[in-house]
Amino acid sequence: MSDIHHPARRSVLAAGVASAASLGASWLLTGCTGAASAPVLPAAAQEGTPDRGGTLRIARPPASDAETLDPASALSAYEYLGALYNRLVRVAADGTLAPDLAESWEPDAKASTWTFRLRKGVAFHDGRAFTSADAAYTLRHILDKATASPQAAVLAPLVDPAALRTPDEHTLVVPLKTPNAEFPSLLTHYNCYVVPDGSARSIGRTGIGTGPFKLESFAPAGPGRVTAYTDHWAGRPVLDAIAFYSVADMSARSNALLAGQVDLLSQTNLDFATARVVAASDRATVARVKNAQWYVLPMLTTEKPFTDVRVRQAMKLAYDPEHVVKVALQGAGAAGWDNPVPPSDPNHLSAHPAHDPEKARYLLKQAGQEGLAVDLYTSSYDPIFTPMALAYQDSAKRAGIRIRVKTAAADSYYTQIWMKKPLMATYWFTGRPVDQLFTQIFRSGSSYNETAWSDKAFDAVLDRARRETDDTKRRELYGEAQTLVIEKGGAMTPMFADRLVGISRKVRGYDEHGFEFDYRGIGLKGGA
Amino acid sequence: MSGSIVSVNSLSVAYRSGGRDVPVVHEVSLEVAQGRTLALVGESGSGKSTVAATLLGHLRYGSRITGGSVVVDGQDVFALPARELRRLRGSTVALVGQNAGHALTPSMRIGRQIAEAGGSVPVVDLLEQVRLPRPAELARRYPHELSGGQQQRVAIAMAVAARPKVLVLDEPTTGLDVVTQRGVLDLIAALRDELGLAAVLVSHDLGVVAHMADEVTVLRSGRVVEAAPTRTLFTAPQDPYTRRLLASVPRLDDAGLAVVGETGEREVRPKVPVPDDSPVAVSAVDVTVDYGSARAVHGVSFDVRRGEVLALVGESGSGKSTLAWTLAGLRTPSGGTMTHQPGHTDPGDLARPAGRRPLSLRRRVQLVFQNADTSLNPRRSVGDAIRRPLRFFGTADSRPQAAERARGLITDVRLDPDLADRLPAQLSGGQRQRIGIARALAGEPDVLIADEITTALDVSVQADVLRLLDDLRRERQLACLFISHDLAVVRGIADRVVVLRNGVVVEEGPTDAVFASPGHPYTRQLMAAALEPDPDAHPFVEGDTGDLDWEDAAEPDDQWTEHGDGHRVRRWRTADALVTEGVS
Amino acid sequence: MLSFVARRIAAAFGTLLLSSVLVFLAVQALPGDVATQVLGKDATPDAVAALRTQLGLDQPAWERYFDWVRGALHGDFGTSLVSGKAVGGEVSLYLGNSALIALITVLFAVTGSIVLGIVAGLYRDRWPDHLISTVSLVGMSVPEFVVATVLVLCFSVALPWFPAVVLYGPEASVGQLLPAVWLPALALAIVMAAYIVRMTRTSVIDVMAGEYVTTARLKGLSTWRVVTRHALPSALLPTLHVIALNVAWLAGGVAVVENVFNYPGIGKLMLSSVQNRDLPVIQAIALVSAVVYVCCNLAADLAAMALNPKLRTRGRTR
Amino acid sequence: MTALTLAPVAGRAWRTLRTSRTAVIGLAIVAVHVLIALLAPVLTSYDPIANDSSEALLGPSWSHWEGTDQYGRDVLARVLYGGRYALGVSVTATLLTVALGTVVGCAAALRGGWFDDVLGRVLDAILSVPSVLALLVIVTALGTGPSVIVLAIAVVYVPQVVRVVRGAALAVVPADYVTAARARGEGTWAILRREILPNITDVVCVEFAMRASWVVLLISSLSFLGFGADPPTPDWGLMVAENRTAITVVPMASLAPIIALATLVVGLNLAADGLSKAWGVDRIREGN
Repeated sequence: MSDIHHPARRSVLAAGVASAASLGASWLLTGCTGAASAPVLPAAAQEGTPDRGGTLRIARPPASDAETLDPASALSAYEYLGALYNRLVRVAADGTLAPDLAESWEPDAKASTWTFRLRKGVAFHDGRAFTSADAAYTLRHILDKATASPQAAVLAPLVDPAALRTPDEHTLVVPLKTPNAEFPSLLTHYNCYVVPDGSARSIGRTGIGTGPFKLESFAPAGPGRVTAYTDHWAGRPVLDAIAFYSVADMSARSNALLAGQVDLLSQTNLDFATARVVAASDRATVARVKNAQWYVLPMLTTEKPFTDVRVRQAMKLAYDPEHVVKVALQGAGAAGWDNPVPPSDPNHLSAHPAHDPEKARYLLKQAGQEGLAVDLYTSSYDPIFTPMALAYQDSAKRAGIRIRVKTAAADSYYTQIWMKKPLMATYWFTGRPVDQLFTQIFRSGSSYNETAWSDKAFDAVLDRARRETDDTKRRELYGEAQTLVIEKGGAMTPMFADRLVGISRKVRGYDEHGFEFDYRGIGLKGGA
Repeated sequence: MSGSIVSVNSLSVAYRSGGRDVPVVHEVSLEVAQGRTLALVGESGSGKSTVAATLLGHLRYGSRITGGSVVVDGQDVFALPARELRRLRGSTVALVGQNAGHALTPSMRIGRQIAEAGGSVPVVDLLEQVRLPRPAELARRYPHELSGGQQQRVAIAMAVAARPKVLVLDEPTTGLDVVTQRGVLDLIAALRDELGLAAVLVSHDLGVVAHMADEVTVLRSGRVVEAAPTRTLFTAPQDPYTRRLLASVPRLDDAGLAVVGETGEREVRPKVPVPDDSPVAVSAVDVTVDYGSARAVHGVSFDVRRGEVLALVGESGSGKSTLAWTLAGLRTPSGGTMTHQPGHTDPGDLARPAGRRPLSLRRRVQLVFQNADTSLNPRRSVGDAIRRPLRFFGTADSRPQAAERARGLITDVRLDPDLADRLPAQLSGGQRQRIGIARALAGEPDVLIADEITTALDVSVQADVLRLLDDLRRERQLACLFISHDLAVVRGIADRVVVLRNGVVVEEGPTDAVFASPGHPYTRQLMAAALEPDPDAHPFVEGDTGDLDWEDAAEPDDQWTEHGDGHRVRRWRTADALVTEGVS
Repeated sequence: MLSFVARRIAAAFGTLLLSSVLVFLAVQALPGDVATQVLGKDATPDAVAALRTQLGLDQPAWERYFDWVRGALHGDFGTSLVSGKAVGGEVSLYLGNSALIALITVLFAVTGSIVLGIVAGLYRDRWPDHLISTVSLVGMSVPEFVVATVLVLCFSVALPWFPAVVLYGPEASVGQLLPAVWLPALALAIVMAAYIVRMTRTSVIDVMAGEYVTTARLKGLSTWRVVTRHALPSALLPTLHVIALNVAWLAGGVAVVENVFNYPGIGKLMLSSVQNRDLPVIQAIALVSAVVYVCCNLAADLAAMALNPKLRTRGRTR
Repeated sequence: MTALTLAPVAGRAWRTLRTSRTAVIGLAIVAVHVLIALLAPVLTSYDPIANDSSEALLGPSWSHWEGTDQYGRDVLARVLYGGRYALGVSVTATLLTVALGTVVGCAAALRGGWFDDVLGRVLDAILSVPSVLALLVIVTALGTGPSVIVLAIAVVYVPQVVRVVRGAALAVVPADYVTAARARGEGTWAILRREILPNITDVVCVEFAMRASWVVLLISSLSFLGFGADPPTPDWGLMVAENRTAITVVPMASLAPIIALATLVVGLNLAADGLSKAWGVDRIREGN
């Protein structure tokens, strides 16, 4: 079960810039799965083009019993959004921004005002034409306190809803409170799907958007169905319809796939055993979403002994991320080397200190923490937590660090353990723009700063990067920020994990990366 | 024997227990001729019921025939195919079981159950035939709505419904009150003659056997001891066992307890008179006991002196046991007084429940229970059962002393003190009852309440226990309240008798006086119904008083008709005449 | 007889009242502030305080209890903290779905197991008895999730006869649910039947050894008649209460099986509401289950009365 | 109770017990389970919670007799150690439940009156709440952990034990030896201990075996639902939950714990059956 019980959490985790399959990470994979006895995980889904028509059946974990189709809501039914709506900007497979309803966008010289040129000839499912008023309304809707959108926290410091300008039907001008060169990337978040002007009250039920499918039925935490919107601006989707079913229990979802009741399991990271079963089945197979989530062992920098930067460095140098990937993920991922920016991100900094238990030992001695013993909390919340903790425990032993792995209840894990215990295991979904990532999780005082790290130099680098309009220079600044996080920060990031997705062997054209799902292109072999 | 309708030849039955065969019936043979009644007599465990059931081809679960055959009406019962056996059961042999309350299916109406038994006689006629009132209405009732006697009559109606040739009667009247028993027996006899049935009567009661049977077969431990025509058997028993058995039966005309020798010679031990100066140990005045809204005991008064046996006699529901339990402190009387040693300087109030009596009083009034099987804790040794009150009442100061005293008490009740380490299950019924008495004696009481203590015992054991009780009260000057429904037993042991009916005393007086001239029609009815182990016995009380209609005529200030010497009779009158009956 | 029924009904109400107090107290004892739970950890203290007032959490416990009971009597169990819907409607929706399974389960399990129990009892210590007893022993020794999992593997994955999971929500129609009902019902029936079979067997053996059955046999009646007319009414008496308890158990004990099959029943609602600490829903489920329990027992008592004329004509409480 | 009186009772109990083959088989199965649980470290050299990714999802082989699970843990070791948790928690829980139930049940039977009536109502009320719900609520309230589960099971099952024991004690209470003790004026506790308890030990023993089998099942169900043992605790229910979807790939990973679980429960049930038959305990059960 992923994060269904903490809907608020997913919204934090989710964001725009993608993690696509990256050449850089693939050597890691081959290196790890090379072990002769390691179970063979299936490589990919079926290739080939789909046939037109057919109904795709998707099993999904319900976000909540109070699910809604309002994209801005914290309780939005995630799977429907990509099918029903479009954003202004989306993330391409290579991690760059790509046009969606906005055909182009440019900042002014200081990156303090952004102008979006909107696509013409786009119509909502109810026939109304899409205009700049709808785009402006969408932003105002997100920023409206009544919506309680999680993305409001990100956009509110930048955007004043009253200052939005629509000089013509196909232009949206967004003046920013402070300059931000990465602003469009913040609109790739899935809370930012465009809704019709004035639809705040009804959108949760009607689901009227500009997306490739239009809503036929929807029940919160229940079944629903969308049908092809033939007038979609990019052309009609391959499928005739998609049926969504909500199945909370992961085993039940797997069984439904195995029994041929559904074609795709969304938001379901199959465990390795189930993946093997699925791959062995003649009805289904396994597809991978590379580096779909990153795992963290956050050290609370306000709690002893992690208040001492030398201890933090020692903790990082003490373990071998490659070992953790191998043990906890069976090679289905990439080593993180304590850098939360995914290897697929254009801003990714590949340099990192080498695994050095001796140096770790030396640093601990310096800090007066020789033979350090700490509790590491895990839970059954995610199946990887405990293996990761045990692997870390094993690896850190060589630096003389004794880790006691403690299991906490899954239910209250994110209320009682996260940001409360000095050392624990957690994860985030990849796919956030680098600026949002650093601002939310690492900047001083942010409410999701899970290590409570506060570093003035880091905050300053971040501010400079935002204002920097030169792409190369900005990339350098973000690299600098990464170095600071790696060397001084409190978060250990052992690895990025692939997501193993169970899909039917009939499915063709499955393409998912980060929070981008190609609903238009997916189809079935012999579908209609 | 030609003409036999039932013929059992060298029948042996065994049941499997713990992986081996335990014989219960051993080479038993018997014949019953058309229209005759054979009685199977024996004490518990003699196999008499097992033999009787084989006539219907029935064996208890786990039992099997190990030899011999049973032939009824020319058919070898155990060789019959199932269908034939069923036909035999319905139409040739029928059974009247011991306890009609258990033998009738609780969920079916009476009429249905009788109709089901087959035969062409209408249910109502059958019910009329067994002398049940309002048969049509009765047929619609359920078994639990009937009294014990009525249930047994229904069972009989069911048995004769298909007009069988043989009737098997397994203790048909055990558990019934004496008057009811007499009625049921008379009914059976009448039906038997009327329908020309052969009957096999199983009974432990020699009085019933003498009254009913033409021939008797005595069984002991599964073997035939003696078989003879009834008169021959009762007048000239051959086997010493039969003789002892017969001699052990108390008679209504015994003036004391019978002492039975090894070979069955009988000697009646005269009662020792209670000294006139013997102090009153317990005095009950106007005692009333209620169960909720029902009144069980209604204004009963009596005295018991040290060394005296006072018998409370009555049928079930007469309140005699309630009175005993109240005296023992297990019930609280709702009215009247009960005093221990009323003349003493420190009289004890027995109206309080046991928990609120002082220890010394509790110790001195002790109860012996009716059923020795349940009065001893099956999970504790009998020695322990006696040691506990010794320690509890402080009559023994230390453990070793308690153990020593317990062995002494066991000796006192004529048992081997080595039995102290046994569990109750390892003792016989008689031994258990003696232990029960020993336990009561542990408190060194001066009042002993004996509640039907011999009812569950076989007749020979009963005689021994009665003699023990008699000895003890002499040795220990016990005031003894003896509760019994059996007039013959009372006659032998009691010094004085109180006859209870529906919680009211109807007659009381010295035993000899009451038995010599019973004044109340109820007393006479009881005596008339009692069956003596003698086929030629005349009814103990002459006349047809048993059926006399009478009603109570006691006034609050004029309850009694005095007959002198403490013998008094509650006032009554015949129902049709307003004449107050005096001395008979 | 009428007074007996009246007394039983009164006792049932007493039990219900007590249950409601217990349920209320137990649920109040759940740790964690409800308001914080609902609003998440980012909630401002003002918002929490406002919600507390709205939920009535600032009132004393007994007042909330009476409000709750008053509401419950009118069918108003409050609103779900998670979905914001009326609890009464939601619970009855899920309960209805469970009732569908329960109905089928009870039909099969009860009739089948009574027949098997009777057969085992009549053929005591012979092969049919050994077979039935062994199978029922295994049936009660294997947890229901194992039975359910094996059934899915056999009849959904290997042989695609039945759906492995229910893909519909609580609003599904009977027609939609019907194909998916059989496997869960079978899993439950197997577990449930084991107990009833054994109880029936024991009780049949007891009754068949009873004097009145012997008497009936010795009347020359056929075995069929002896069993059906004389033995069964009494033999079913103790079984009735076992059946009643099992039916009551279905109301709450189906959580595991419904979880495996993703069946939108009361057990699943129970699991998710406990996980979400949706107190009004938990309370309502507990109360509804208590009602089912009490009703089942009452039904068993009344059925016992029908079978046992002693109870019908005299009327005793225990 | 003195040794003198205990000896014949125990001896008799043992002798009757030996006559029941069912009971002997059942107790033997349970004994084997206990032995295995105690000797687990001797029987296997594998650590039941040690991951070894290079050995994941293996079929049975010489080095792993029952193969490994998806984390490369030895299934046999987990099954063997799993008995410790299953037996440890269920025996503790059952002991507590039966002890409490026996005391309360006896007291209710002996005291009778309003105490019995009120108690009966309260127990009925507790029973009316589904046990799974009660368990879930308690576990959610107090957190997972063996002691909480023990407590939760006691809450759920004590009422049922009370009923059974009360019924058994009610059969003893009217017995004349209890009346005799009352007539002597003995205290409630003394009567309970000396007169009643020795006579319902058989019922209590049978109840213990019976209840233990249910507790084992209940605990495994709880683990299965994710409210019981925390991973990576080697618990049978948890093992089935973790491995059931993979049953076609590594059947032993889920079959082995199922077999272990089922044999333990069968053993307990046989023991209960045999004991009740041998000791003549009338098994009127309350269902579950």
